[in-house]
Amino acid sequence: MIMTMVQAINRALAGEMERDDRVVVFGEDVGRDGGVFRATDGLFDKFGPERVMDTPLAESAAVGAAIGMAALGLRPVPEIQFMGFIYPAFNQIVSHVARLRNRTRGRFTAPLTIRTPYGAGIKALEHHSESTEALFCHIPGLTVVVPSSPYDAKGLLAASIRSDDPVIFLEPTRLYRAEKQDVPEAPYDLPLRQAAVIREGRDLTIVAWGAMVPVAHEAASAAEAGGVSVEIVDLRTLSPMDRETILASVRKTGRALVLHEAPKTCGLGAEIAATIGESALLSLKAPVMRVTAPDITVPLPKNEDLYYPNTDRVLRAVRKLMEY
Amino acid sequence: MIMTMVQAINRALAGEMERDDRVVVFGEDVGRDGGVFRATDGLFDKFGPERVMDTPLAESAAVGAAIGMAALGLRPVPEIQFMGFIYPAFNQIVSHVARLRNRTRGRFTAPLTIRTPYGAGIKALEHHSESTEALFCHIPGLTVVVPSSPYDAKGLLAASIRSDDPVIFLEPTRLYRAEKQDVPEAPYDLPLRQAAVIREGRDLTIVAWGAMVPVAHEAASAAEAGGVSVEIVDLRTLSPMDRETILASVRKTGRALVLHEAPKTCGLGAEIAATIGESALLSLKAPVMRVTAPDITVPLPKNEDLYYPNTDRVLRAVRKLMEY
Amino acid sequence: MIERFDPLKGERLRVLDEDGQAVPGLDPNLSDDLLRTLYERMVQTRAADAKALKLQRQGRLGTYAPSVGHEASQVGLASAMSRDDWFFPYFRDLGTFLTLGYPLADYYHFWMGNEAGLRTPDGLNIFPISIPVASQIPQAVGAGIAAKSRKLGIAVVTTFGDGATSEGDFHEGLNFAGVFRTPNVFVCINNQFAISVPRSRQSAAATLAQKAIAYGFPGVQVDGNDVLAVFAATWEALAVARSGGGPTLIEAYTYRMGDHTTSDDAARYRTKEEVQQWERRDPLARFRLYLGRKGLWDEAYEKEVQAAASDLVEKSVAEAEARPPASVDDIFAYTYAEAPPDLNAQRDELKASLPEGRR
Amino acid sequence: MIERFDPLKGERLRVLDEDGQAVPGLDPNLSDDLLRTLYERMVQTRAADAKALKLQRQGRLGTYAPSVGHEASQVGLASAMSRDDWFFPYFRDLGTFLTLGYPLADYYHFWMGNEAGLRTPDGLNIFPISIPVASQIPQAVGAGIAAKSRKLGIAVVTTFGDGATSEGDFHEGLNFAGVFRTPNVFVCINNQFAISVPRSRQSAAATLAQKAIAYGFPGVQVDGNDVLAVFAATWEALAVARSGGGPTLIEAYTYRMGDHTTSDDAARYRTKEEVQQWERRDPLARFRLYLGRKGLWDEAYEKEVQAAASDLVEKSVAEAEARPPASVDDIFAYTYAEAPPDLNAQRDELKASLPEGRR
Ligand SMILES: Cc1ncc(C[n+]2csc(CCOP(=O)(O)OP(=O)(O)O)c2C)c(N)n1
Ligand SMILES: Cc1ncc(C[n+]2csc(CCOP(=O)(O)OP(=O)(O)O)c2C)c(N)n1
Ligand SMILES: [Mg+2]
Ligand SMILES: [Mg+2]
Repeated sequence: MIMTMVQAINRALAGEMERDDRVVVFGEDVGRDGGVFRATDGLFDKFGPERVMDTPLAESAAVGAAIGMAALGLRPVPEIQFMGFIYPAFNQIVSHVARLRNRTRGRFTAPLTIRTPYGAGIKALEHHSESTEALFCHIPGLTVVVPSSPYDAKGLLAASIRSDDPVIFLEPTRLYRAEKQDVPEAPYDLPLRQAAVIREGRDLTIVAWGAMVPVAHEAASAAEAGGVSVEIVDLRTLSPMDRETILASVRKTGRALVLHEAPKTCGLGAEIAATIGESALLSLKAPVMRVTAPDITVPLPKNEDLYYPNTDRVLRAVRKLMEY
Repeated sequence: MIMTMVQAINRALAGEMERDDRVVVFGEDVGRDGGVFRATDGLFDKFGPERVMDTPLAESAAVGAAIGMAALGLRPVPEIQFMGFIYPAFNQIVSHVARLRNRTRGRFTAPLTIRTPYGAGIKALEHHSESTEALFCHIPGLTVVVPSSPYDAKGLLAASIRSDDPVIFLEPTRLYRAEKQDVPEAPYDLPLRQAAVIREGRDLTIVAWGAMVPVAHEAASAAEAGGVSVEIVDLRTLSPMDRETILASVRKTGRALVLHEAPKTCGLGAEIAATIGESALLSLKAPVMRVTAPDITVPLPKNEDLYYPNTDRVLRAVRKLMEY
Repeated sequence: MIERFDPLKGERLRVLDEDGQAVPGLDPNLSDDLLRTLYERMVQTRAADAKALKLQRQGRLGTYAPSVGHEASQVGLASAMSRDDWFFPYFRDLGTFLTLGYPLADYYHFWMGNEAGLRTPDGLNIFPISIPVASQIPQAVGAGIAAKSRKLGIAVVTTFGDGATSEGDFHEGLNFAGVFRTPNVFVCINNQFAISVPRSRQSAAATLAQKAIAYGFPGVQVDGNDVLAVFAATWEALAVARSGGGPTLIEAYTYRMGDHTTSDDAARYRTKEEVQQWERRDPLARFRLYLGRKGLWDEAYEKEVQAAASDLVEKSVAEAEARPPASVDDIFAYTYAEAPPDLNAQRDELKASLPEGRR
Repeated sequence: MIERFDPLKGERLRVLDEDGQAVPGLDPNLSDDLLRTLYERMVQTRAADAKALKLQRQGRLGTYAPSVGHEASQVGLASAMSRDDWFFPYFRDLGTFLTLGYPLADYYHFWMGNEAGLRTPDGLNIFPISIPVASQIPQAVGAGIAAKSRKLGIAVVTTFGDGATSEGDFHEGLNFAGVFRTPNVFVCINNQFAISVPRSRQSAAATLAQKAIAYGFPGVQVDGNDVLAVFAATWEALAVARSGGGPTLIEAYTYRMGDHTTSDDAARYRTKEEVQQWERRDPLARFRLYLGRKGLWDEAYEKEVQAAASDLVEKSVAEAEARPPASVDDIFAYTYAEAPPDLNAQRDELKASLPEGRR
């Protein structure tokens, strides 16, 4: 069926709730309203108020409650309305969700999936354009997943919900309705912890995820026209990271560019660049470049386009790398 | 006067409160009790309950209140009892403290210094050994400072309090009473944003901060005995980072090792390694190595020594780098 | 007066009944000038709000949270404040901003997507609009602590919605205020919804005002569509605060007449009948009746007021739209007091990548 | 019974007066067996606690938060629970753990600094000790939501201190519980201090029990040094919870007889006189008087009970100390359900850097 990413997410939720009656969805406005992006549309009517719960406006309680639900055998899928509002729940995530398995030596676990829309590019209000995925990648025990297409979104979300580890599932708002794709009706899952080489190339590797994947594609096509063959690795699971796929690609191409819309310093690009430097130094024909947002707060809508990388900026970096 | 780091911090607080009556100190148990590490000892008696305030047990309110106090002209210095308890205040820090100046185009600012003990090595309870400095380094607008000696602690804390930017001031508990040093009685400040080359060497650069500095020193001395000359850069301000000092050192030695007690993935070591790879690639005789904690939760006291890097692990890395 | 209305007994302070008749003994007997000012501010608020919605539909303004229905609460509380008091707003505070003298052009400028609109003019004690729900509350309490310790003799007001009462920051802030006995006035704009979630699912407490009991200070529920009730309660709470009597929680019981924001469709979760019921309690209409009884309102006056409001609105839109867009320098300049060299390099690199006109 | 004690009127539920005499009409008239069990648990708790302090001084156990003075609260609440109920503890819950059947050796093992001690034995519904203050509360509420939606007919109990009531998580959790009408029983152990901060500086509310009013469910203050009062209140709250009547907040009014932890020196912030006053209200002594009146206590019995407690304690210490230290494998194995290759590489590298004996 042809659908957008947000529809694919909706189908993944419905599909998993049908397959497994332990799966419950909750959060602010996910019930009767169907979520502010309509990601949970129809679930309330279909599964009822005990499996699709509108909660009071309190992110820490929502995530904390998810832990307790998991203890009693549910598979909770809380929604945080925007990534900018996940910080009130940060203590529950870092101090409990991430380490419950470890601190009880496996007696208790937190098989929950925290979904949240993230990233800039839809001219939303202040605090609605955050992309602080790196914060979560630094916390042992968490799995951080970002889809870049409707097909991946459905399969990766299903896999996240089925996973016995806690997952932070980040949904790029800019891609929610950007593109339609044929997505199977039946439930399916895609492997976590596996990056995908979504475009093959010889001269240079771009590592990207989420809303930067289309930017990478555009840049790759433009570069191709200029005679530079670009390979794209879509990370898909940001943590634990599939370093092997990145390294294999860079060992082949000899040049690497990491593309993300988060600020540069201590962004995930740093980890990727460090990894490449550690394990593929001798393959490098040029320094690993990071094309990222600058180290500033996301500007309000009028200027957000100055913030996240665009094709132009990527192409400039590609040229630099090729000329090094 | 000969004193420990925690005494130097106490003197810095007293000195700044004397110099500037806008400076106020508050937090859990900082008043009558003088703080669980005695960092605020005597301040309550000296400056009274309006400038040294015991607060209810609520970190988000403490940091949020600091913002409001700053708006009315105070220079707040809240204490978070341990870094593991800073997460409830994460929203206030990320969504407000860090960006207040930007979001009001300079009309309002947050000249506050959040002090918190951090790091492992004192066999403390669960959640009392966190070292998640990288999380704060990823947030534009924050300044992150870590002293490694009593002298630096006093000067850097004074500079932090005097700074017009918000500072996360991390105090390595392991060094609180580890070593005494002669510290001037009079108030003084040390420049923020400047790393210090605290040991000169020719063959290899170790970048470290906080409780890892003594480990670096020990390793450097042992390496020296084996004929390897090690330079040590004590970062002191982690963000904004003094990249120039790091790069100058690595350009000279050609080898770099980053040492931190936080987990490896997305730790500050990644940013440092990426920076070196970006700007000093051609100087490198070997890959930048990271000696860090593994990507696990800090173990409880019985096993914390397995967690943070020790001299042995650093020396193994030094050998690897020299043999590369 | 506040003490006479016990939220645990379901009592609500109301000065004007639905016909605009004042309850004997409760009318604050404001001067004619002030009464007219209250009305004019409410009219301005409604006009400015309607204009924002129109601009949004035309793509000239971003996602917007309308204030329609809240005029009595916003204008009532702000009119009770004095110029030295501080205000910590939330994101639905148009009438409060206007009444406190915040330039409407700036307000629009913010919602048009430019930080410059959040730069409160010098001399006004208004903190920036806060989007993360309830996070402004502890900040207001910190201001209250400072006001008290510096003996400024002022009060600090903060507003927030019914949904905000569920957040930890609401609780931590009010609890601090109780302990430090700060000069804070907390005004909860209970408009019955947090986006789609009805008040009854936000808390099992019968009223939000009674939450003050948890913090050891008074709470009162007032009719939020009655500008005199909101004014009177805030006035009293401010006086108590300024004189060292500690904080008060005011629940302004009202209704969000519009959608949550321009991205929302309230028809998905509430009935037309409910909305119509509240339309009959329109805060402007009710106050107009009161003014009429007092001989302070007639059609000619109405025309004048509407024309003035429309004037203000059009001028403000023009002013906001005439402002230059933020430059690259601008979006970098306020990250630190002084930018570190790396950040300047990033700025210059970004500029180099941009076409001339966009730098 | 709970409803008869209104915290707003300063009423506190107490069954036993300071001489161990039961207030007529309030004595729950427990069986002799149960009464003796209550006593024995309290004695065990005190003995195990004293031992932990001793071990800490000898360097055989880490920083420890003593339970002395809390025995009636801990044993009273736990004894009212049934085996199917769930418990979400805080960090000062020795008597609760013992009463619920958690092996003392495991409890010691945790405080000796080993995660294995937090691995609740299968079949026991006890969540791990929670150090970040109040963070267990929303978790308990989530369990309550699940218990309700899965129609398990059980209740969920959680404990926390007076200081915890200031945290956002306390508020958010209790508010959720009210809205979802969950089968939760919240027991606040008000021991008058949060480390050095006295109860009066923690909240301006006259009682902590009255905070329940903010959430729309009952709150009651009970004498926390009276094991029968705590038992009775918890028993009733559990019955209400299990039968769909919703949550209850119980404030157990007691005193922390020891230091906050072994790193604390309470003499810095409270007077000897205050401590001595509370010594006279010792929960064990009071209950002993009651048992004596009932003919259930004499010196011989006391000796027996003490000896059994001491036995348990010594055996548990020996057991805990006999356990092998965690291996490197162990500290890596539980980060994920299945470790990623990088993590295994880190583990192997760490092992390679260690002397044989420590791997
Ligand atoms: C911490 C946080 N969580 C979620 C949101 C998204 N959000 C914006 S407004 C809103 C509802 C607010 O309801 P209420 O407090 O009643 O104010 P109202 O909008 O009704 O005036 C939500 C959930 C947010 N801004 N901040
Ligand atoms: C979020 C958080 N902040 C601070 C601490 C440090 N701390 C540990 S116990 C404690 C006091 C707790 O007081 P209370 O809740 O009354 O429990 P009690 O220790 O008196 O039993 C504090 C501040 C913590 N553990 N967690
Ligand atoms: Mg509302
Ligand atoms: Mg206490």
